[in-house]
Amino acid sequence: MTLLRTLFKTKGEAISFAAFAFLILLVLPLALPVFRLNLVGKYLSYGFVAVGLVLLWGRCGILSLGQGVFFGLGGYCMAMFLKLEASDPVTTAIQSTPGIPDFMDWNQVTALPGFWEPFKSLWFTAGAVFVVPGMIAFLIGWAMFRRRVGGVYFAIITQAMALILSLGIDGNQGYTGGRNGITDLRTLWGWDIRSEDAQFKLYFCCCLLLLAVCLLGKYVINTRFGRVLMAVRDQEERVRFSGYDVAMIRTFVFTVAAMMAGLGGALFVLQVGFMSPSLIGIVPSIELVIFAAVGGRLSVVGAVLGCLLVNAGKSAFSEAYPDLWLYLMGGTFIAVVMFFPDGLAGLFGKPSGAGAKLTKFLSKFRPSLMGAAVTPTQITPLNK
Amino acid sequence: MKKTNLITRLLAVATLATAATAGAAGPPTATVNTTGLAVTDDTVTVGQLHSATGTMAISETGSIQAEQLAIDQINAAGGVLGRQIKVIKEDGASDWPTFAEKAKKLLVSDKVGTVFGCWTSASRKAVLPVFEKENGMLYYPTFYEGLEQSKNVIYTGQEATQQILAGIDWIAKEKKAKTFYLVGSDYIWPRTSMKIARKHIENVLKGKVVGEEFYALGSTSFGSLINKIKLKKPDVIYAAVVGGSNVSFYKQLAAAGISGAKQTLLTISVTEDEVLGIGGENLTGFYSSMKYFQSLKNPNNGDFVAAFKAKYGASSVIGDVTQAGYLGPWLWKAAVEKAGSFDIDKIAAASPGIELKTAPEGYVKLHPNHHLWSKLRIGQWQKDGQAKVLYESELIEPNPFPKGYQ
Amino acid sequence: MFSQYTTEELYNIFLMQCFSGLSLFSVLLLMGLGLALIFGQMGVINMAHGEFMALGAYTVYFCSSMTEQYAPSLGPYYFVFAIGIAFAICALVGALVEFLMIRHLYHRPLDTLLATWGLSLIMQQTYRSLFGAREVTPTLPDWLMGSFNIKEGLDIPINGVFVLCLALAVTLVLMVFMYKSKFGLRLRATVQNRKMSGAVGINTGKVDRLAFSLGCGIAGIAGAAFTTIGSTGPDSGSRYIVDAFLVVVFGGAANLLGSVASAFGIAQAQSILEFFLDGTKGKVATLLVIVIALMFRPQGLFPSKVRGH
Amino acid sequence: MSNSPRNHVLAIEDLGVSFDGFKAVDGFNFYLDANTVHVIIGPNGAGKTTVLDLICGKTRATSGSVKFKGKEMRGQREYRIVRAGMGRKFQNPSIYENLTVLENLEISHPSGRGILGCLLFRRTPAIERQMTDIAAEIGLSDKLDVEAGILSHGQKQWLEIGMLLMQNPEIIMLDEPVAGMSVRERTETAGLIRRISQNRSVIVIEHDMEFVREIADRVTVMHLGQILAEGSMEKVSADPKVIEVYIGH
Repeated sequence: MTLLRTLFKTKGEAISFAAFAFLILLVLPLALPVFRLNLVGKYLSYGFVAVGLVLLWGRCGILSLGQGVFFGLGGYCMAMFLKLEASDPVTTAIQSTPGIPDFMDWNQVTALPGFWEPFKSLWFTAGAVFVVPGMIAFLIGWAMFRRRVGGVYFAIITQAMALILSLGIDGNQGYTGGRNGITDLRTLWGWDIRSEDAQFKLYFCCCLLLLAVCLLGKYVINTRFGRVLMAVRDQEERVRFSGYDVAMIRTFVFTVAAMMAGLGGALFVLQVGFMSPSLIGIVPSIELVIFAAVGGRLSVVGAVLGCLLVNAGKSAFSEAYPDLWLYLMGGTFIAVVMFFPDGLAGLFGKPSGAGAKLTKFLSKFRPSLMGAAVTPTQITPLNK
Repeated sequence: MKKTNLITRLLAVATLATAATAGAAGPPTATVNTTGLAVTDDTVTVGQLHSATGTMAISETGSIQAEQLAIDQINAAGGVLGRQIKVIKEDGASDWPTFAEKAKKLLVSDKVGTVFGCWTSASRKAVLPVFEKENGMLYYPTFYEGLEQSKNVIYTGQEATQQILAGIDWIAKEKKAKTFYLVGSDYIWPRTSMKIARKHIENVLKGKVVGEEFYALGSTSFGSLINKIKLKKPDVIYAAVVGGSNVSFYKQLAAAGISGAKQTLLTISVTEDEVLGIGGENLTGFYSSMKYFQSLKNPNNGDFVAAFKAKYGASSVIGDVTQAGYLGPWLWKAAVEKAGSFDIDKIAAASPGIELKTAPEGYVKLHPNHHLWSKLRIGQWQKDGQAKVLYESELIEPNPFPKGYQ
Repeated sequence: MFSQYTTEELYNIFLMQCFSGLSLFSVLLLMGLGLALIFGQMGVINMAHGEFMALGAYTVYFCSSMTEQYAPSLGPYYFVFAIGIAFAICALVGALVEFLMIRHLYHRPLDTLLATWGLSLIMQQTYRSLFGAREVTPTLPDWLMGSFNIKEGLDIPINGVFVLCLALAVTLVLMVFMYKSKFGLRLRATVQNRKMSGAVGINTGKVDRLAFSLGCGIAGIAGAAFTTIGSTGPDSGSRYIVDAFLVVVFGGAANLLGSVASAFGIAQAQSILEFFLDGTKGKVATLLVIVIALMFRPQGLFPSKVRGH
Repeated sequence: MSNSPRNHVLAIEDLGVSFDGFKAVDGFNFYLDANTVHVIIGPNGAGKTTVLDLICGKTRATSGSVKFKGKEMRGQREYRIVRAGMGRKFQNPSIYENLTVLENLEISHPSGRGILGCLLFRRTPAIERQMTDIAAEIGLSDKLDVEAGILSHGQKQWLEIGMLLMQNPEIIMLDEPVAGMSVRERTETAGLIRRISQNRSVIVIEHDMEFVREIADRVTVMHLGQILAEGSMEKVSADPKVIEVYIGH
């Protein structure tokens, strides 16, 4: 009971979480063909990053534009394992060096590089999916938060990291697959992950893990640690002089968010079947932040739903109106940031918040743009 | 599944109402479509998958246009097996996972008969497993690095050896070139091409490679590279720089006084499309090795250029890949008609040996390895952005896994 | 590595290499200056900075085609005017963006990042709709092309010299403007203490708008100048954004002179590293050096010196 | 300097810091006795706040030593200094405005300040008792579940003092605790400071001479980063140097 109370502070939280679980575990699998369901699974794998961002950015005020890096690292770990399994000497007999991944052969690499060796083991891989992103986040976080790098600077440095990693992968294609990435992944311990059956199962696997990660996020938020996080965001100095090691707290959250992102990356690879640096660079990293912002940077479920909605919108609109969807996306982001800073989740939490903001904003233009006839009271009801 | 069929049926009704021009009805659907593709009695649906947005839109626009032109022409001439071609366009948005997603959508949800699409190697590699898994057919227009052969892909562009070897032979002979400086963007196609070029230069021509460098896609500063080139004074600069970097590279070369008058430069990555962005004055005198140039003099090409300009405006240009894109629908039509069926397996089986005498590049033939036999041509760029064709090889056999070059 | 070359050849290369460093410096400086104003002084993270540069470049393209069509005789001179027009248009659009969007976000700097990212998507798609997805190239006047051939084996690119002079001129004007003019004083006052400045009668809203539009205008000049060395396409702006931010951050955001110094440092480092390593590796090494340096010195090269708070 | 440093809770010797050559604090010696209220006064820019910053590690000293119960504190990180037993209140009330009064106090409780401790923290009856006691002490008993942001300015100041008390430190440093308070609030704060100094030492920075007279056991006068005078309030207020500095301004 106490655990439940820690997880869900209010009835509303419990209901929205249950509704979300109901949606992804029951409604979507029944309503969608496997192909679409697989897409949903792909979007949900971004949800892992979003949960991390809620902790890191929404709660602790650290904006990282490098979450794609950790998503990518987790994904690459998984992809390396799957690629090794797909590159057995029989299938790759046509190569000059059979038994190594095809792209290595194309790049005159004649033996498996040492750092690939351990990825022959699934258990090592499963660990690496967490440990590699976590360790790198820890080192970077420790170095930066110790020196009180924060806010905008942190955002820009993490962005540079994203660029470095994607360039680094591009530049070492013999070892990493380069720009093409690691493609044509087939089986996991002999289980064909491309089959409909596997995709169906992987979808549920992804959902359950995501729900678990959501609960973990909710637990963190609703304990004293969650309150300390907000305190660090709003009154860093006070927290420090209440005897907390602020740098360590930030590093820890950054590390946890990175590990969540890594798990998301691994599930992405399992469901999509390849990994490429285009998922790591600057643009995807910012997009991940925007998914979370649209859904609600303070709410775990909101942020995950944000990933789902924005991506579903992207798929639908780019199918129907390929020329318009960038306008629509850009417009949505601006609107969300300006009028709904707490995202969609904020709409439910504080019904008056967003509407009032929009009204206030519009009223500023009233004399010049809208004429005297429109009054705030006339606008507000539209936004409820 | 049901939904899609409904949509297709609705579409079919719509076409029935409008397209009375379709002419004589073809063979019954049950015989030409045994695998549940989106083929009705008078239409066949195909997919087109390119980047209309994002960084690659620059390059892919030409292919999109050429494929559409070919489809329009085929429809005007009565379609394929008496059926009008309907196109579902999808935007890969220069993003490889999106390509994979859309490919799957086309094959699984839309059940298209074939797909014309992709441009970069990365996007092709991303969709390839999807096409093999779902048994679709992809007509891929770009010249590429080779090292690939799939039952589910028809490669209408050149693989690397077709584009590289004869070109280097020519330049070595014409310019008595012994030393080469290789420059490319940093991804698989330039790297593989340079690997092949280096082996050919060193092992066959007994020449020397004095430098080999790769710059990240999107790089805009080439000052240091140009200084190195000036220091090494190669007989030939051999270039495969692509995208936005391409423009910076040539503008900065020109500004540093490296012009066609003083320096031999042979590139495998500049077509008429790229010249638009680079500016003809920055390229004057440099050479490209391609299988097609817009200025090619033959009746097929005259008709093609005229039709293209009529549809897309007099100022539009046609590059190598655009032409290769144009071949896709025609090759598919030929294969379908030869097989007498839209079934993917039958098309794949019928494809080897298919000839196209009406190709703008001249005569082409499909090899059993699903690549085209093609000629290699060397063009020298003029100030007006067109190339003067100086050399034309015999038909070259496609060899995606070249022995001795790996 | 150099044994097979004569001393003179090496000397020439050394000089040209120095110049490519300078040339890269001027590119980075032009990119960074507008941002130094917008980000460094105002704290707004303008992710659409690159798109404003593209706007400047497209303006030049537009002027170029207009000149060719209506006044071919002006061909050799249009470029100079086009730079001015690019400045004006970008500044205008900047002012509009500030009015509609940015001014509501001054107290939320991280959110300006997201909002301007949305703006950059819209701007890119607008270019695509108006000018097509393909790259365009303005016709450049002949006097900008080619190089000064000082002696055999020593060529100095004219467009490089032009961009360098332009960058230095813009920097100088901006410096004078910031540190000698009344507006500069108001801007610096507003940056340091918004409330107080408002209280002493500075119209901070107007100062902000002017500063933002000035920053965008400078981005426009940069974009216009870059048509001589790079490409103009819907996405070409996005290529510059990370470099531009690193220049400003590395310089110590609040300090214009810092941006100049950091642009110089980064340019020399990249140019030398690219000479001795190959392309991608040189770039990665440069970025790594910057990031590691920033980890040890997060305030950048020239932190603003304010008594410890 | 009659006692040996060992008998002082806090012994500061020759403390100095310079910002780009400007010596904000120079040659500062200061000894704090147990259970006293020691007030630092001085004109604006005298370096009072900087001294507090140096003691609690917010600003790194360039010279000298800060010994807390004989242990060197200079160069330690802030949270370690706090955990050793020093609490610091800032000039502007800095509390967590989004949290309730109770949560504000709870967050300041010294148990579970590590990450694991935070995650597993439970509000025990003992902690709860301590929180209500302190709330009573600072006069906020009836506001326990009120969001701290809507408290009055004076109440925020008290809450911050209450948060320090939760940490149960041996030294409390207060930077202008009565700035912006009404006369009545001021009197109550004076009483509060007297009460809390019964089992700990308090350093106060203050401008208001009346208030200083009310609370101070001992007074240090600073001017231009250095000590001008030290002693009881009567003694320093009679010091001609001090009078000159104050009237000169």
